[in-house]
Amino acid sequence: MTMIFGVPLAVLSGQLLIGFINGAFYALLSLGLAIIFGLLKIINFAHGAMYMLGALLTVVMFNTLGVNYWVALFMAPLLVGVFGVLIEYFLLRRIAGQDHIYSLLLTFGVALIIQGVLTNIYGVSGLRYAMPDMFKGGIKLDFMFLPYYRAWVIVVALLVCFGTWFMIEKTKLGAYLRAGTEDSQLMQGFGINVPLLVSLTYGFGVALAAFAGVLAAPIYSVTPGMGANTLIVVFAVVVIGGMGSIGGAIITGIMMGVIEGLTKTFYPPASSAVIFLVMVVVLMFRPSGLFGKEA
Amino acid sequence: AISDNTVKIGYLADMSGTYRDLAGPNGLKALQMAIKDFGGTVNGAKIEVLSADDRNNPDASSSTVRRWVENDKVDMVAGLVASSVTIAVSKILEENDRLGIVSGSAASSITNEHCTPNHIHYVYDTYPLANGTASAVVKEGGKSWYLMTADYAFGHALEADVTRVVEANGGEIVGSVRHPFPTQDFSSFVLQAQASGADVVGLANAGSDTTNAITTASEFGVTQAGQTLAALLLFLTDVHALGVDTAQGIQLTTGWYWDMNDDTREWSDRFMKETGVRPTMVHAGIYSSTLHYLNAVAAAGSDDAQTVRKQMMDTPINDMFATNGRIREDGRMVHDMYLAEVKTPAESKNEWDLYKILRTIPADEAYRPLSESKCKLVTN
Amino acid sequence: MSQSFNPADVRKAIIDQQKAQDRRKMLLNGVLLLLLLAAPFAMYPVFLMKILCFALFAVAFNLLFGFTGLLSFGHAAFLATGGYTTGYLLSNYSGLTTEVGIIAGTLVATTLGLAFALLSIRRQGIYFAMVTLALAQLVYFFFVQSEFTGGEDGMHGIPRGHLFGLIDLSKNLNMYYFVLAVFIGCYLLVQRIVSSPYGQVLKAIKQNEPRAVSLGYNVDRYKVLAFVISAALAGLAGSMKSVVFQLASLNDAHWHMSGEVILMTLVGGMGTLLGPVVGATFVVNIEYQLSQGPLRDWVNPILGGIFVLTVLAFRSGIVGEIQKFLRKNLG
Amino acid sequence: MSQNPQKDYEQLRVSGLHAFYGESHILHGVDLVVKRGELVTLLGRNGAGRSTTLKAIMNMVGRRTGSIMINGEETMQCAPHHIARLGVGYCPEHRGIFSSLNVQENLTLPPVVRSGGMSLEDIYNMFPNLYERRFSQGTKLSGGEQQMLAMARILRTGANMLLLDEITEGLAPVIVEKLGEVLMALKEKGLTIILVEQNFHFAAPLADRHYVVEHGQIVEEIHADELSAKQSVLDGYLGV
Amino acid sequence: MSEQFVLETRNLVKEFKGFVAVDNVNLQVRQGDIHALIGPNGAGKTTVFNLLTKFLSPTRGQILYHGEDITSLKSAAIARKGIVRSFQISAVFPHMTALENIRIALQTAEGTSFSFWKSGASLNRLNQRCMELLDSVGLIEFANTTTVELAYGRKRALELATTLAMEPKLLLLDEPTQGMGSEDVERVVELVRKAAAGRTVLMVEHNLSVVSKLCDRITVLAQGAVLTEGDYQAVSADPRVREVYMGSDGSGERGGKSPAEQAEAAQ
Ligand SMILES: Nc1ncnc2c1ncn2[C@@H]1O[C@H](COP(=O)(O)OP(=O)(O)OP(=O)(O)O)[C@@H](O)[C@H]1O
Ligand SMILES: Nc1ncnc2c1ncn2[C@@H]1O[C@H](COP(=O)(O)OP(=O)(O)OP(=O)(O)O)[C@@H](O)[C@H]1O
Ligand SMILES: [Mg+2]
Ligand SMILES: [Mg+2]
Repeated sequence: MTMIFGVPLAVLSGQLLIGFINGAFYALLSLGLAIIFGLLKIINFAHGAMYMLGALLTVVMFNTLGVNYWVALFMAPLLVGVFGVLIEYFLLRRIAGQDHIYSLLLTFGVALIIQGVLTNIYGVSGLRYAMPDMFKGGIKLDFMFLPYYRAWVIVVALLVCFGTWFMIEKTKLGAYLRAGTEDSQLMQGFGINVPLLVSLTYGFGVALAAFAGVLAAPIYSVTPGMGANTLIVVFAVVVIGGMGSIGGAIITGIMMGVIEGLTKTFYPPASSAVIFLVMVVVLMFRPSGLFGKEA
Repeated sequence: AISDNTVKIGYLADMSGTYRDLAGPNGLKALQMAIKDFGGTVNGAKIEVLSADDRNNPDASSSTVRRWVENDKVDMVAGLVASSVTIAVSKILEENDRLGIVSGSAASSITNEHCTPNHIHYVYDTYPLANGTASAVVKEGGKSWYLMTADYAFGHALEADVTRVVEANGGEIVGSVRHPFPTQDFSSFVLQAQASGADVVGLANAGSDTTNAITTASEFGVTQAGQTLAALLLFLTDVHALGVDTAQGIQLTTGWYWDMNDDTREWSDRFMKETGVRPTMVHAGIYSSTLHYLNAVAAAGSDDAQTVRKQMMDTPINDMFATNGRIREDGRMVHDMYLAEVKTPAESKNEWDLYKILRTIPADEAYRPLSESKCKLVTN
Repeated sequence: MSQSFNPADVRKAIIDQQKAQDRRKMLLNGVLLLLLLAAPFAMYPVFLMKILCFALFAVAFNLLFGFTGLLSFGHAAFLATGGYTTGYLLSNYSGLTTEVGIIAGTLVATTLGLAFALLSIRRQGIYFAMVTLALAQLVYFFFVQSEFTGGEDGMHGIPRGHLFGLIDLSKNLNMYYFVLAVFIGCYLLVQRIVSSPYGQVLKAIKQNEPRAVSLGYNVDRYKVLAFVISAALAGLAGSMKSVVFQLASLNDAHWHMSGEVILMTLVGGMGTLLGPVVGATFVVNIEYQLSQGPLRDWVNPILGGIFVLTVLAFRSGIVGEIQKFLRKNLG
Repeated sequence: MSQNPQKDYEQLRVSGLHAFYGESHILHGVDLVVKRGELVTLLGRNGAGRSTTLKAIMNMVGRRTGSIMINGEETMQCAPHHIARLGVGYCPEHRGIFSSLNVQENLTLPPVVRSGGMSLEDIYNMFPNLYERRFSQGTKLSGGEQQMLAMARILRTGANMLLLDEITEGLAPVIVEKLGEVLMALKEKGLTIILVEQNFHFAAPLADRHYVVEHGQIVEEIHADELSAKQSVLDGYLGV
Repeated sequence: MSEQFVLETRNLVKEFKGFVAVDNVNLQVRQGDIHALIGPNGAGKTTVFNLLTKFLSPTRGQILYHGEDITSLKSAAIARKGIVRSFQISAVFPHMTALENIRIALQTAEGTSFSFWKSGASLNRLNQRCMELLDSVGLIEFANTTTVELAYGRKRALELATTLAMEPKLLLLDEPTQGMGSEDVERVVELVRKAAAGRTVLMVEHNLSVVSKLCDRITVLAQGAVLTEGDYQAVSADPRVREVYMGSDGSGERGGKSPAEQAEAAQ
């Protein structure tokens, strides 16, 4: 068997694929964060909580109302999106135009509240969510067993990422959004309802996180705390990509998934630190991230 | 005599963080059940309970306990989950000569290198968990092992224990991976475990790491492909979260299970009425240890730490929680442990019907023998 | 040009105004000092020391954030480094007197601060915050992995020892007055720094960096120095904390700690001298009170609520809002 | 400028307008009236409140009191985006070119609020420089080109009342001249224009009337034909 | 021959991703002159300033100061050599008083700027000099006013005073009168004239009346390259300059001059 640095090629290919899948996941999460930062200049520390809400809602809606996976895939992001709009409307709007740090603290506070309340309701051990029947099993590839569900995750995550990127970079609505973030007052002066646009954008950004949450529900332990650690990593991804760069968030997300996967193969203990190491190195040479515009 | 005519118990546990379900608010309920069952007073003295969230933070906890001990005259501290908190608190208790009963912590070092004459480790520790599960699995033919170890002191200790037991029983560790704590996605590691071709995949981790690893293993068809999963530290709450669908067939060691006999069932019915959930071994242990403590106070007629501890050590423990229980001089309460297997969906009749007990591990075999102890209280 | 104002008069007026301000400040500080000296007789000394350590930590952070405009999201690294170093030395070398251990802890934190500063100082705004966070995560990773820290069990049983080999610090009162002295020394130092010629330059850099460059200031060097001083003081806070509690744990290195010090500073009032002290007192107290009381299961959501409320309603923090109120009502 | 009958239509009436930025009270009761097809300037010293007047009309200041009628409709309660939809085009003091958009995106950004705006083609004919650089990033244009872009983009929307703030600032004289021609052309088309200008030399030949603003109030109104007669008064106000 | 020039650039080039913003500029500024840099928008004037003060790095070419090559020096080092600029947008320290603004500049020469242990009172001996500088720009009554509260023109005046505090040998002014009413324009012209005594000044300015009144020598840039150079008379007579810059009436006047003054200025 061909070996690369003592690792069989087959294993390595499997790891690369797994890394790629996780990368698609990161991409989805960091995309929402990048949109919210890029377009609204809000550092959304509630993003992890929204991801968790997506997963938790999926489980809770199933347990109480019997809502199935496919409906949840649509409903959970919608509900979380609406929740996001409310947060924007009642809280974030009041600190518009203030220093970034305030949005960071505010959303961090919101995350603590959501997480704390849900911990008291649902505990920390996690909730059960069975894999939908049609995704049970997998494909036997040459080098690994690929569960159907992972294949589905990668397809749907990439589609959503691409669709979002297209909407923001290539459509008129996207142009409104980009311009609105530079000078929202002026955009309003042109006849565009910027406050509404801002609410919707925040709602959309967190809905993306919730969407990732739904995707996560069958494969990860669903607990109120599940977003907290993911958050910091996803933040790192956005920063490496260049805060606010939509395409950058997607590409970096995938890249980091792969790098992390390789680290898990060659030196597993470092796999949670490697992203931060990459971040330090990248920012040494590119102060605004890989795809960021100079400030 | 009982100081200021009150027995004060401080309950310190994680009320809001990662270990909340293990002891947490429900542990406080168990403690209060014990006091009620005892009758509410000891030799006419009041029993008072203080409680606090340990925030999983040793310095916050040590301020709390210092104040409890120095200002509030607390006689005994119960609960105690995160090992960093337990160790910090036990030092303060030693300094001030009060008693601590540790029910939540897993680290076997608590009665080993960190032992003090002022605390008792009651429910379980990693040694019997690793010991029981590993030797049972090896004996059933799981000779070659692949270990997934949480990369921190606790995981390392567990790994060392397992390795020793596996090798002693004629098995072999063919590979291992140290994953960061915490990890959400285990697919890389599961893939490596599959590639290793080992008979058994041992999980030397805890909490959400373990449940995530098990979920991923099930998704990647680890057991279908003929490998056995052995979880070295798995609680009832974890299995409940995973569901029998995912967790079926996993073997584990536990100190207690709610559905073992009429006594356990009777008590856990009462507990469930209070809390809405079935008790874990930690909840039961808090109940049992509190009763044992109060009985000792009553018998000794004093709440002085050393007097009570001696009394507790001199009295064997046989109640709904423990069979053949006794407290050794290192503070370790040893009692029978049980090898259990997670039921299949067909066997499980309700959401809490999760284990079948395969066999009993006698108290003397289960725990680390005193001859291997590094505790300063043990003279070999 | 108009000559209706005599330069000398104006200058005198300025100086008079400053003097009046100074007198008021002196008075306030005097009252505070008396309170602090008397405090251990009314309150639990270890708890007071905890407050002082966190207050020093917040003061250190504020020097960088409030007065230089640099948001470090990695200050936990210095707190923890100071604590672990001091703890390690005092536990393993019984010949060392306590102050040597503390100084050594501070020095190691200072060196780490220099390394952080050199790696991060050229990044702007949020990128700066994120680089410091990333570096702190690497430090955290190191502490988790290292044997000497005791991993997640923490480092326990650090001896308090004798100050200068003479004063027995295991007595809480002795320890308290030592911590208080160090704290006051540092507080005065920061006060001095802020008003020093160097402090003026920091202020200028915070307000308009390109302009400061065009006036010939090599701003990076000034920022590095501020970062290093801040790291040193944070390390000192960590060192003292480890001696007070006789333990050092991973909690101090976790990014939540970096977040907490931001909260303390903001709640108290960033960019004010007293703000971080008030903020630290407030946050430490509230966490303690909550974790004891009937709301102990609700500590996190309540803290979250405080974050939200501070940001929405008291953005200038407790001290900042009071100052605003006084300015408005007293002219 | 010949009087034409359409001009009697009152496009804008501002009365008793006060405006505040936080604590500071900037406008102290501004009154002015602009008829359709008129070009009116607001003159005054730095900080007199001319820009603030335009912003207040757009509802872009902190707080306002008084009355602003556009096409006979009270707008004090309207959000800025509604005001734009009434046919008001605003060109801000500092151009407001969006750096995340290229020139063409900048140009097509403001939504069309009424029919009768210029087509993209007309605009490129009027400003050939913009056509040449239509795919460059908006803020990489030179100052003059940015100013043309800022003007051009509100012409597309069909707005029939333009609020223009210091559009000649920092421009080379040739371009100033060119802008003068553009404004003349727009006036011919019947657009109403309110011009805030520092450069009186530029504004004088274009305007029908001048308002002089001082300390947040209108202190003088001068018709084009009175200009020479009131030159000294004006010089006094402007501090020449 | 380069001795007589304070500042000289040799074949200075700046490219932005293929776009040549500054194209082989050879600028020569004589000792004691007020030298203007004019040209249409986008000609590259600000970019040249940015190159001279190293806010941008040249793609090619050399910058000489008193014959010494300073191409590789950093911004702050250049400032310390006595080349100080003002900004196109007003640059002050907004939350400091006018006096403190100036003191920051004076402090550079003190050598105590890293002395974090020194008392703030050690700076008070600079106050005398601050007052003189404030007086020279007519701001003495605002010495103790926080700068945000100053009107725009006064901020510009303060900025200039701050710049002068640096005792610059070569003063770079980017559109010092931009956005000012005629009153303020007058004041700035006076200020610059005063400031120029004993110094060399290089300025960018679109207001030709200011240029004509102040400047000894004018360089016209167009499309990144030098179009022509000379005194006001010569330059304004050049048909190419009229075409690309001044426009048909050739005066480029602004600021509400009376016709009489315009005529005077045009001479
Ligand atoms: N956002 C703001 N916040 C507070 N005060 C402001 C703000 N914008 C303007 N001002 C103040 O309002 C007053 C009027 O400003 P305005 O911009 O209307 O003046 P202007 O007549 O247009 O003069 P300029 O020539 O400076 O543009 C000034 O004193 C200015 O300082
Ligand atoms: N960072 C940049 N990236 C790309 N192009 C740039 C950049 N900065 C300036 N330019 C281009 O370089 C040219 C010269 O710009 P510069 O700002 O020097 O002009 P200027 O002569 O100062 O004009 P103005 O009179 O409008 O201030 C312009 O065409 C501009 O688009
Ligand atoms: Mg204006
Ligand atoms: Mg320019």
